[in-house]
Amino acid sequence: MTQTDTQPQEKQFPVLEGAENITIDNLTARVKKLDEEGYRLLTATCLDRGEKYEIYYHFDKDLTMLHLRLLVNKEEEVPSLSLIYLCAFLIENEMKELFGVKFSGLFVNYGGRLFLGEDSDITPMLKCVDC
Amino acid sequence: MSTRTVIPMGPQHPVFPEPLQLKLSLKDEKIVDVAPALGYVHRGIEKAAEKNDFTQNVFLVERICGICSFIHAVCYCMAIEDIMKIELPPRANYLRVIWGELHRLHSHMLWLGLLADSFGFESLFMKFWEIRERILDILEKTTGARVIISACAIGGVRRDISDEHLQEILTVIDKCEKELNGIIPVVMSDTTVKRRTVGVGVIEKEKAIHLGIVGPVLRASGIAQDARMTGYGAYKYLDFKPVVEESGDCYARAVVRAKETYQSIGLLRKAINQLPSGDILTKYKGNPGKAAAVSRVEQPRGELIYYVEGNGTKNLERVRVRTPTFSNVPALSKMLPGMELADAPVIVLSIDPCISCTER
Amino acid sequence: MKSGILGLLIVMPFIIGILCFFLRNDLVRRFLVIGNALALIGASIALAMSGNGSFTPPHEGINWGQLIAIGDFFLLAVFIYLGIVRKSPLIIGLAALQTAGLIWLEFFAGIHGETSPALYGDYLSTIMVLIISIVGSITTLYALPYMQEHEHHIHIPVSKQPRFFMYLTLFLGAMNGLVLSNNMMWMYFFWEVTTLCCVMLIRHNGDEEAVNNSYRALWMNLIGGVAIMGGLVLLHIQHRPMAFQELIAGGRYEGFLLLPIALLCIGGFTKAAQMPFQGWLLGAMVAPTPVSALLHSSTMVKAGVYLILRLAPAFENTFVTKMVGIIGAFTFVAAAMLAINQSNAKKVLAYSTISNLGLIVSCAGINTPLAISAAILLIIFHAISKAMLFMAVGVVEHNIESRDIERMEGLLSVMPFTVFIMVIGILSMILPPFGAVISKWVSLEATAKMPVEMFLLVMGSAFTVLFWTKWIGRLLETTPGKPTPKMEKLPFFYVLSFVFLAVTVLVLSVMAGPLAGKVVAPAVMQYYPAAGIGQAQMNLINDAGSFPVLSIFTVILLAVIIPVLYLRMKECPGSSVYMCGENIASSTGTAFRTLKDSSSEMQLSGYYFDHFFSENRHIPWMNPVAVILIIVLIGGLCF
Amino acid sequence: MFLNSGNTVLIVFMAVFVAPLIGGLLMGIDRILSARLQGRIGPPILQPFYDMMKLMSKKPISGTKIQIICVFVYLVSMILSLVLLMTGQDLLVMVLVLAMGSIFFILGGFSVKSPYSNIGAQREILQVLAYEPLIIFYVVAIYLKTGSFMTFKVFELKDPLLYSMPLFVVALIIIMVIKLRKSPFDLSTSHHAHQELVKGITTELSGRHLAVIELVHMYEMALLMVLAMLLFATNLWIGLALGLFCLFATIVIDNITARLTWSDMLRFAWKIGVPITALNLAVIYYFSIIKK
Amino acid sequence: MSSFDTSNIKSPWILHYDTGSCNGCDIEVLACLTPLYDVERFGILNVGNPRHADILVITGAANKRSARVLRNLYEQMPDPKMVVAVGICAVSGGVLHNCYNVLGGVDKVIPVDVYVPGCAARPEAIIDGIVLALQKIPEKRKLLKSREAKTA
Amino acid sequence: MANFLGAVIENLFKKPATRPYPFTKREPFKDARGLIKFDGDKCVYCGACSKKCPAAAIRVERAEKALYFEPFKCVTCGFCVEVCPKDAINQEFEYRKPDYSKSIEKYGPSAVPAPAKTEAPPSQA
Repeated sequence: MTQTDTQPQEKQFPVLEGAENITIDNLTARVKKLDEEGYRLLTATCLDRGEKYEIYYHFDKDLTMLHLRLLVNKEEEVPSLSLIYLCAFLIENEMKELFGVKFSGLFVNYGGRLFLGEDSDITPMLKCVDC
Repeated sequence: MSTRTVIPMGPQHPVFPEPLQLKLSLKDEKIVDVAPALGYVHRGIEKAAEKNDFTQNVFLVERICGICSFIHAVCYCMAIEDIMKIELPPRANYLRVIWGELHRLHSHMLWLGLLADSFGFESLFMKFWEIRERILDILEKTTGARVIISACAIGGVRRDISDEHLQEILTVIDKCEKELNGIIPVVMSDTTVKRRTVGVGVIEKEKAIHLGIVGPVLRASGIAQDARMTGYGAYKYLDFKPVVEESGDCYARAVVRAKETYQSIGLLRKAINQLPSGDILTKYKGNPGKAAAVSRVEQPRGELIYYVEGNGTKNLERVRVRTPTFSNVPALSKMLPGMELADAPVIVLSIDPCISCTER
Repeated sequence: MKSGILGLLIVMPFIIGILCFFLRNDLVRRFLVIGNALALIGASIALAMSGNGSFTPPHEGINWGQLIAIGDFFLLAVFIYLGIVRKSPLIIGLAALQTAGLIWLEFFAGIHGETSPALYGDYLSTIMVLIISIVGSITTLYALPYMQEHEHHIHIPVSKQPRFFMYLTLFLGAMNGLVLSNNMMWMYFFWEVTTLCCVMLIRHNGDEEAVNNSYRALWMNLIGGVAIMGGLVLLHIQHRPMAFQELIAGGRYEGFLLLPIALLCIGGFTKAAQMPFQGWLLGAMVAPTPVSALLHSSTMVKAGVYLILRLAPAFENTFVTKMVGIIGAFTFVAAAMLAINQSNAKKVLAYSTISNLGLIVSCAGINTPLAISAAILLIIFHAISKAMLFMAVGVVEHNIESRDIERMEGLLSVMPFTVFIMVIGILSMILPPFGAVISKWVSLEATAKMPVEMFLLVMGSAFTVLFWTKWIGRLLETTPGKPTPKMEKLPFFYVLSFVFLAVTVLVLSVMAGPLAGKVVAPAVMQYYPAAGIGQAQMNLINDAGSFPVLSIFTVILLAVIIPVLYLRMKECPGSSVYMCGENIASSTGTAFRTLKDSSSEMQLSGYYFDHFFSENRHIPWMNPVAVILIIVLIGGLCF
Repeated sequence: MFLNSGNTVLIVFMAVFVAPLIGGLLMGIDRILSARLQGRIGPPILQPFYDMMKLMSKKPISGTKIQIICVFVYLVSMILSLVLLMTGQDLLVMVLVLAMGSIFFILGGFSVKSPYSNIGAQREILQVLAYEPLIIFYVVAIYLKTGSFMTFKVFELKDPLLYSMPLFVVALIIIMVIKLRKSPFDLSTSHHAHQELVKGITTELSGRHLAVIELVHMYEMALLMVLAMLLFATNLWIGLALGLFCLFATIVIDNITARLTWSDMLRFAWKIGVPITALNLAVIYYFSIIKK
Repeated sequence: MSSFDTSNIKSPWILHYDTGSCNGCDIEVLACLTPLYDVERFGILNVGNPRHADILVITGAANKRSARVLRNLYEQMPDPKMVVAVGICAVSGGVLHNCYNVLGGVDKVIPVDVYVPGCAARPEAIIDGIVLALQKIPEKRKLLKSREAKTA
Repeated sequence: MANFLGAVIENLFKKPATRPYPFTKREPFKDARGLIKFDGDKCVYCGACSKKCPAAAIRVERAEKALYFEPFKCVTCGFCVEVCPKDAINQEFEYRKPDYSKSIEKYGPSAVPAPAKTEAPPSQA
């Protein structure tokens, strides 16, 4: 479509301003800390970055937002936050269903059938290569 | 053999205007277990928003939810404006607040009516909806449509409100206030209504954050959280405080919303009085660049969050919508068990469920 | 002639029972039981035809009084033995107390059962004999195939049937003796025989629960025995006749003189399982079903209400009658309330029996001619309906291996005939124009001037409707679109007893007018100035109202037949039920789709109102209240 | 007896054919009045008849055969109790026949394995439980005044019953609220969209089978009117006005209350309804029995 | 027209189901019941139960899950039954035409009798639509009868 | 309870709030966003409207000089009116009436009388 298509993938994507980078290993610890500090989990946003998923976790405390940015390979399992914040189970189930992100320790597992029926295509939100 | 009753409630059920299924396990009529099933309204709007031209998306995101359509559009436009660094004319900010508050007003009245309907108080439902029609009329007069007003555009608003119409808004909200004065006390103090709402579906303050609830539900649990306090649009110029209740039950939620209708009326008066003159739309050129923005606004149901990422083309890389009901649904599984079957409609409606928002 | 009939009714069952025990052959036993049943039915009808009158057995060298006394001592010895085996001082004590009373009466007071006539068959006794002999015999017939199946189900190596049928037939003989006795010492003897039979039958299965429950039944009934013995001793001390007819004819008594009668009534309460003595009857359901059918319908509990009803003319318009009325009404409400929380079919039936007996006792306590008529009608209809219900539950239990009402969900499509019988049985308990409701109507009209009893009766009736309706609801539940079920195969005696009882209850209900006018009214008029009840054409009438039995029957019959014919002509298309749009076509027809697109089976269950009606919540106050009521009954007479 | 008197045929004819027409009209008025109380215009007065005709013409999708039989028995016992009442028969028998109808209706609800029908049936039993004592007390009060359970005796009284049983007007209103399934006690089924149980006990009925239920409602309405009229039997027009007043009160209550739960209904009926009637009953009892 | 036809026209009971709309049309359908529009004037009741309903009012663009529900509901309605698609989503999918989980129009699932356009459809338009549907009822009844006569 | 008693009794004696809709029709509000009309003569068939229509209800055949409009896809947002360079699109105040079938309108230069209902299937844009 545009000339950027030819450039290497990694550098192409913008990063949300002020986002704090995080890895799978320290995700749970960081979120636990945020929970202790009284942050609310707003939501998580998943983006399809070709080889990887980019997941933003959005937190809020006293109207100030805090974003955690997690880059993870598509095969890797992401630890679920649903044991820290119960509400995360719905967000994670949605990501699992629409993007195919794998989660470990999901509190309630809809098995990829939260929104979509059994006869629907799976992971419809992934960027499709052909179109 | 268990002496349990396992039944579906929904997707088609007269009390739910929208399809949602609760698989209820009952003992006698006491709910022992509940499993919400979604997916009857999932359309895939987030994906469609990637396929569309970013200007078309204004009309698409409005149709995520028909009750707070304008506020969806505002939130989306705010994100795009953030990416494209568009400064809004002051009048546009005020107009957004006016329409936004009109939406909140009609949405809250709609909800109060539906709540009344959920415990079978038909005439109260009728009364709220009768008053609500006045707001819809004024919306239609000012924007050309009753429900999905399509008044927001990137860089401002599409239509101006004439002084004549501003005066009419003032008279209409005066009239509404007067009529509400007659029936809000019914919600707040009627014996039968209180019998059905007090102590029903309680969420304590301590649990509230982990259940992720937002909006009036959160405020009813004693946490003063209102995204309007971030001061987007013209809210920074309108001095107000979030409405908070402590008891965290259906009654508190009703009271929060009832008080918020008055708050909206007050905000509308202030906004109309302070309304500056001038342009309503900032012209912009080009497409959103490679940047991401998060915007959040307060819907009638709670805070709405958009994550928008552009990629330099007229299409967007990603539009992520986090709607308030999506955050409130998990709390249902904690509110319902232990309650009566008769309370189920009241509790479900007390979060003001907008399934079309939730599933997009 | 008369002695022959009475011999058949009282002595023959004893002989056949003993034969059953010793001739351990299935075919012989079968022959004996059938013969016994036929003879009993024939004899009872003959008795009814011969009219009422007194009878003293010929001496012919036998001193019947001594024989009875020996029997008494033997029975008490057995009870003491059982108490020693159980190491229960309570049982030993109660039995010893009675022994002491008996010794005093026999050896020191010097009565030797010379009261004459020893037997007296009035209308009330005849009605009781008819019920015992007919319904009881039908139950023994039902027991024939039932016990075969039962032993097959519980896998026991050596058949205990000989013992079982011995007690079963003994029971009938004893009951006949009990209701025909005029001599109270004789009555006491038969009373204790029924206690023994009952205890032995309850422990028939021999497991721990059965044995425990049998001991509970024993000590509770021994309390009744003590009360009766106390009453007899007191009567003797007060120099009053120890014969029913003379006691009743003796005119009104006041204060302390009423005490023996009150004690006899308390004896009646224990047998009739009135609160707080309901425990033994609830425990009795561990016994094989024919035992329950027998205990609850025609024997045992009916002995209790019979005794009270027999004495009713003697305490008319006294303090005793007020208290008996209230105790009965209290039991009626309390038991009906407790039945709501039960899902065990036999327990529901047991509570319903207690409740109905309460109503009968209450009617006896109201003690107007109309109320007594209601009580007699209730005894008749309750016996038939209850026998039917227990038998049906027994058959169902063998088929689905459970007595849980929840497990009977949709049973109509599996066992249509049995369920049909069960539904008739239940409907006959709660719906006009069936007899039980006619009796309830009579009792309501009788209580209209007694506010407390009336209030309790109305409440109790409402609860009764609740638990019965819930039960039929579970039975009838069907999935639309299923083919009409075929009748199940049942042994001949099952079908015979079902059909016989169902037809009887229907016919008697239709004939309620004549039944009341020709059978019940004379029984009442014997001791009261008026019958209180009568008949006009086929209708039942009393001073306050009339029950157009036949017209209601006709209309309701048409209301059932017409749609049945209409449905036969027009096959209705079956379809799935409404399940909020998520119904799926499955083999059960009642599955719905739910989260993850999986299918989930819909489950329905009855309501049990744990919060409102549970035993745990109510027994703790009900029993003390009942005890207090009884204490008030005694205390009010002493002071 | 009373049955043999000359105008019995006429009365039976009235009970069977005219009563539903009056009941239907009253239902129409009920709906218009409800609409007006809500600030709406409401349907035409003949709407209940249109509804019934339409249902008659529709092809039923039946639940189960037993349910259909039960529905017919419900209809017949309702007519029968009305006939019994209007021909001056025993009131207690009338109440029992009425209860029989309700029980069959409930059994119909139970007989189909459908969630809402079943729960509706469970609740209907509780409704019967709530109003049955009140009706029986009503009947007993009449008995205490007239000395007979026969209805026609009421017409032989010199003073209308209302003077001695004023509190029973309250009882009648409670009975009407529950029987006509009005808020706050429209628990088992409701004519308007029902928020908990869809259509409760009638969920699985359709077409002409549902029309039968509508017909029963018409008879029911007439029956309740006649029951109310007994309170003022000396002048039936005033009696009718009394009945209409009760109906009006019922409709107003319907429109100013939220639906309560079944436990609230039982509590209300037994803790308020029963004591009120019991009080009135006690007064009558004192004057008619003890004083004499 | 027979009196049955008349009664059919005078007493349409509606069942509303949302197959995935944005709520806009749902609330307008509800608004029809409220005092300002008061469709009970025409005998219209919102019954909420397919077995009692005559007219199925559908809003929303139908996704795969709700299509299944819709079919079930349609089957459970007794004949003669009418279907009114309210709002552009229910008519053709409208703005949701390129969403992956949208079938685009209710007529892809069940036969639709009347299409009511509008986004959101106005209460007036919904009333018009129901009136249009009612006009078709005598015809439907006739068709039904002839079909029954054929099968008999 | 008393709170609402007044309100309902007041309603009873007040004129009902109901608008007698089909019998008397309200004038549509000025600037109400109703149905869309095209002017086949003013139109230059540039396709701007077609590109911007969020519901894909407009198809412009440039070569053919024809504009196919599917009113039963139109969400009456009025975006086409805004983007039309020639003011050839007009939004009326009246709402579109319901119909038994979904019609398609074809517009072209006035040689073809417009609007004409055609049954031509729209291409899947």
